[in-house]
Amino acid sequence: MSDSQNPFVRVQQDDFDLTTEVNWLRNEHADVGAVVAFVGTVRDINEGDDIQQLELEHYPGMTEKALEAIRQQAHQRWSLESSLIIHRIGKMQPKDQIVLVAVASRHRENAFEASHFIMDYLKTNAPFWKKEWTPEGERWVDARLSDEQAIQRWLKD
Amino acid sequence: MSDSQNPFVRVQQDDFDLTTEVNWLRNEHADVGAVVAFVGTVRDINEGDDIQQLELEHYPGMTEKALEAIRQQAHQRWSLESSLIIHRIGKMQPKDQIVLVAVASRHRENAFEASHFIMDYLKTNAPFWKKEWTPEGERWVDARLSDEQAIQRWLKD
Amino acid sequence: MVNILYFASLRETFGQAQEQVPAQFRTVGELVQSLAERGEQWRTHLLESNAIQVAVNHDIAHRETPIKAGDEVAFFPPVTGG
Amino acid sequence: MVNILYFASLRETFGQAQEQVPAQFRTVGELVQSLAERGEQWRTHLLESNAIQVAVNHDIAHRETPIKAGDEVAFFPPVTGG
Repeated sequence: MSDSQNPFVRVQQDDFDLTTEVNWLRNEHADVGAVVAFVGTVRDINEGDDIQQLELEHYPGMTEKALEAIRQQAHQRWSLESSLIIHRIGKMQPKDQIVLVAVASRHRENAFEASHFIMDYLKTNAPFWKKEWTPEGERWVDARLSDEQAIQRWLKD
Repeated sequence: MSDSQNPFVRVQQDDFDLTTEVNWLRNEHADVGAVVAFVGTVRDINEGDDIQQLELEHYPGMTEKALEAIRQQAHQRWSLESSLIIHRIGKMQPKDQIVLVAVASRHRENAFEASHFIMDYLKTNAPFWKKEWTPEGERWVDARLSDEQAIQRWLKD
Repeated sequence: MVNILYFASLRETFGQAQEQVPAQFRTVGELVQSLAERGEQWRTHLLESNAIQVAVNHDIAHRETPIKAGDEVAFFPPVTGG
Repeated sequence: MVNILYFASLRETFGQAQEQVPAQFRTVGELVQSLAERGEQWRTHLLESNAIQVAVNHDIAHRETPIKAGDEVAFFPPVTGG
């Protein structure tokens, strides 16, 4: 299966609609009682500076593969009915949606844990790079130590 | 403020639209980078029996007060931009949406934790009661021990 | 008077959602004791049940919680929303 | 030949997104050593940087990872998506 045929992992310029995606995801399986959806959005301030624009770059092929690997890890670790990752690329403005991670399961605990896990790993393991425009010019966003630390909690259990 | 005027806590018969509510919530504040939305839905099987219909009853006045108290606890415990609880009452069919808990924050960790916390407390502290219809007749749903246990983790920290 | 509300399975068991009783009880416990004297069903579900919850004026209460005229006292089984 | 890709800040620093080099290196380490000889910028950002990441054929790699003709080797800074 080529990455472009995987409807559960999508890297795209287009925006997404939360209702549409969550309904699609939970209708994939009958026995869903819980859906947790994470939406990451463009903040209008970062590191104290006004953000005018954001640009997301990725590594076609490897990015989709990395996202699918993270998703598979989540399905091995928790009992899930279905899950979905959509990540946008290209230029975005403050308040725009960047990423959606949605997980459907029978009971809420698994959906909360798995969606959190997927986001934490996406932040450190999926090849995306952010550039932001401030009044002082453009700059590449630095990786955050807190993102590196966030995945530590998943290694303990 | 009367409960009916609190837009962040709604007990209603009507269904809700995820996109509409999440967009409303995150536009309440400029500096949102993360939204976690939990949607609870009617499962078509419970305790091994087919579920044909579900009915949700509440205690008008006390329910809204309990939900707002849970929401306030979450805001005291985590740095959040805004949060929202919508819980439906009345009759519902399998796959229908029952409850929405959405939390908007600057960074994802707080949104994940707070939405999970609100759902765990809603399950044990908010006066709602479920009746379900199976081929064998109607029955009140029993409280789950696992829901009682779920709130224990929030008492440790 | 004290306004009493019954919810969910309790409402069906007792066949009523609401009633008013004279405000002659100092605590929830005294009120429950009096209601339990109505018969088997009342004693079993209100007095002898460990699971039943009580609220006075929308706040979770217990047997020692005082009640006075005009209060709203609600009895209900463990909650199962969400 | 080996296909090399540069992403994000590395692409801008080196002024190129992609290039092909002869498949004469046994490992990622040998390739990096050769690229570093191009000058200051290359040495600093590829050889002396602790943060730089390497992937061979879409899998995260390290200095000892073998490379062969037809492989795709990508260099990029720490990821910052989501």
